[in-house]
Amino acid sequence: MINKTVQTMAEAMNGISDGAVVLVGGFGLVGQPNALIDGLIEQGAGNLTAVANNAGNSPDSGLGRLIALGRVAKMICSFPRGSPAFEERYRAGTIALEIVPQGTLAERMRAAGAGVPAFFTATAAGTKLAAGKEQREIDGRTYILESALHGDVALVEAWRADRWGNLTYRSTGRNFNPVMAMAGKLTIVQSQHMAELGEIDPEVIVTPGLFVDRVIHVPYGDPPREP
Amino acid sequence: MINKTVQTMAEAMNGISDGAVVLVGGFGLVGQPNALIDGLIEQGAGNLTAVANNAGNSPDSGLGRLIALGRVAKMICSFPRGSPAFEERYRAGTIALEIVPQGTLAERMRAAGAGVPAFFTATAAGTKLAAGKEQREIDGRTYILESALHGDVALVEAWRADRWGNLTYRSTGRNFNPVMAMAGKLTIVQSQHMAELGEIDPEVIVTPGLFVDRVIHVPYGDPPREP
Amino acid sequence: MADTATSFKPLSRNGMAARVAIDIPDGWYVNLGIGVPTLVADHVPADREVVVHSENGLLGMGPAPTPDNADPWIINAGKQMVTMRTGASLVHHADSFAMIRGGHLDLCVLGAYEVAENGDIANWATSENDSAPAVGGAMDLAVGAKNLWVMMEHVTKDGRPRLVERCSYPLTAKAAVKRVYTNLAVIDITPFGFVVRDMVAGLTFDELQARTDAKLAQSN
Amino acid sequence: MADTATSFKPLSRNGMAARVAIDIPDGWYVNLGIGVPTLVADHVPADREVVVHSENGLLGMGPAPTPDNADPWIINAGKQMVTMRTGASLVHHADSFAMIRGGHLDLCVLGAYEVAENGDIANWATSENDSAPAVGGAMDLAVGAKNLWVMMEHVTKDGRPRLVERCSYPLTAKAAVKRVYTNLAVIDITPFGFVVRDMVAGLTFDELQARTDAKLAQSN
Repeated sequence: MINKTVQTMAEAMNGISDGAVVLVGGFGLVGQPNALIDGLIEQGAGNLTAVANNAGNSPDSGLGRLIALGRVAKMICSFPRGSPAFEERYRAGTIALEIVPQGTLAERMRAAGAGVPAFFTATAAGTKLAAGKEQREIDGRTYILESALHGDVALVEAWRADRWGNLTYRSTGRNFNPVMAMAGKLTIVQSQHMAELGEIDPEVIVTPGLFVDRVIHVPYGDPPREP
Repeated sequence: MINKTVQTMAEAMNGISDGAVVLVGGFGLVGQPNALIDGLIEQGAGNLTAVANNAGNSPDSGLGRLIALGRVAKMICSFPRGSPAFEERYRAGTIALEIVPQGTLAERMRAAGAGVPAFFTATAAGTKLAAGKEQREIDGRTYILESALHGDVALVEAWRADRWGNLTYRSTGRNFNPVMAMAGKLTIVQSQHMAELGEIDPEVIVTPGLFVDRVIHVPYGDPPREP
Repeated sequence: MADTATSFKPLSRNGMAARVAIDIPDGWYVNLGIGVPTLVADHVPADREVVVHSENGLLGMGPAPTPDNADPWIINAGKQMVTMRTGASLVHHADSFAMIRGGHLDLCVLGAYEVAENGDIANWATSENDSAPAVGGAMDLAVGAKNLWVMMEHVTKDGRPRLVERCSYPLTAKAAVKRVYTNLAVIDITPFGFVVRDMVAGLTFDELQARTDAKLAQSN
Repeated sequence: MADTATSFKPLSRNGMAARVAIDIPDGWYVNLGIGVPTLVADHVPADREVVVHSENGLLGMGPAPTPDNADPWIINAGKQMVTMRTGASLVHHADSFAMIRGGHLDLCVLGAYEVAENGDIANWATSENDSAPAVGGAMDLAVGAKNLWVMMEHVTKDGRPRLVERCSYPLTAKAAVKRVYTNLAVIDITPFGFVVRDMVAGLTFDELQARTDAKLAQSN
């Protein structure tokens, strides 16, 4: 029988290694797998490469806290501003940064999940983010080659999950979560609600269970309200 | 006010030109936009390139009929067997054929819809379908470069639609339809049911209306049953 | 260069937003960048349906909520709470950027530091900025939308022109901008460079040229 | 070569399907190719949950319907009516093939004309075939699944071996097959070529070798 639900955070985090590439879902304060990050902090892995849209927010929670604790050696993101912990370490030269345009970031992970090792895109062509990248004219337009971005681990926040790992999300909590679920070798989900198998309509499942390895029930309620 | 619904098939087909690349949704007998193909036959455009998984089935309906009438100059598909009209014209040398692996076919149209002009894939590497294609080793594996496949027109069958063109599909009637909706410059939808705007839950819309240009209500019922 | 001695009145931010809004046709799909462009949504004429896209997967964004209908699960790309309009749909980030990068948006309105007469835009990094560079979705939006319009003050706080012959800041995209809305004028980018389409009342062409680095042409 | 004079009994198609099924672990995600491989689903032991994927966007395919629960909207990649299991999900074709091509399926079982000792597979076109070539999803499945197993008769109707040194028909994929289930044996493809893992009762290794083009090794 397939049962991907785990009862403890220790089980959820089992096997994450130092140096892992960790994909962290969420956008703004919505859809952030903060309980899983707390679990990862407890678990102890360090020297991580974190991939997320932002470099965390507050140094007291979630990715910001992971960074503040010095666990992240490299950040891959589109918008690192607004994270005091990141900015401090970045200025001190103790964290590396790879800036990726937001759409390229999403597409690189979708490519990883879909078996596409590299693809051409117009985004960033002719800018300094194209430095060192293969460039090609196709039908009169300039494109650059971007590569798939795989995660050793993906941390995902869902609204509902069942024991097969089928997932739905809530409103804009969807964001990067389904894309990262596809791109992670080990995809770990915190879900607000658990459903019986079959309770989620097959037509509305956003992430089919085959992309998911572990699910833990974390009914935390609403995200904080940003201004 | 946005109102993509049209009342007549003539309006739905307006502006399709000879030589157009026409994407035709459906897989098996499910999700086939046969009413739109009848409309296209009536409309008169010829010398078409048709893109679909199969090359039609019966010569009396849908894509098979369009081919039987000599309107299709080239077929791009993964599996042309089982279509007497196609096979007859193919043997006679009066229709061209581009065979594309099913997943590459879907991905090439998804790429067209997503602004990716070309991507690498392992599918067909080292086979005769790789002939003439750029080949590259990436991380020790051989890939070939495939290009985006755009449609001048996409013909789509949906289960529910609203006046913005938001769509849902029924069961395996989803198949290629949402991918083709993304890849068509002019996306025309036949929908079994019409919904008021807002009636379809934002969480379950599969094709957001921005991919859709025209919707016509065609409540034809169930597809025929295959053996 | 102080504008106080002259007889024209620069547009306020809401005035600029209203000026942009009247140029958006009924039925367009539009992404409004973080900051001033966001204000455009409030000024779309009531008889037009304009569908606003937010990069974080919301198509059909509505105005800010009242305290009664505030839902912290519904935010926009600027991470502010918003609402969903009737007809809205939700997608994940890759599908949301497929809308942008696949050329499905009719319009994107972005803020910028500089726009060059060839349509180059610089809006994500300045040389003075010593904090981490942050691009967000600007590069995707700039190359993806069918039309890219920029909204910005005509000159910097210290009076330097923002419409330039060539951008001095790192580019967001090359040859991408089609039109610029400033607090002084509306200017098209054409194969012949900047062409003035509209100016605030009381402003002369020469006064506008004096505040612009690149050469302006007058529209016919 | 007639098998009637010998003392072994080749497996029936259902016998082959059952032999494959017992090797599929609980919890695997599996795609079963059109034709004989489809039969495997009927033989999965009742105490195992094996999730069957169908290329046309159905994950969690169930058995053929009874007349009472037949739904013509639910078909499989072979275009036969099927059912959905509890826990099934529906996706579009690009997402369905992302599952395949992205390496998310544990196993694909395909039929084939030939398998070579280096793992090459030929299953989509034969030189005798003058009708249009048709590849379907076979090339995607062959390169995408974590494990590719082939099910086929050990020899052709006219007695030619299908396990060969080198494929004579056009390839579906290179070096892709991990194991072959025939009506006579189970054979692994290893860096050292074909290794026999299992044979039907009464068949000798030499008899099997006589029906095989490439050299076989015995498993330890």
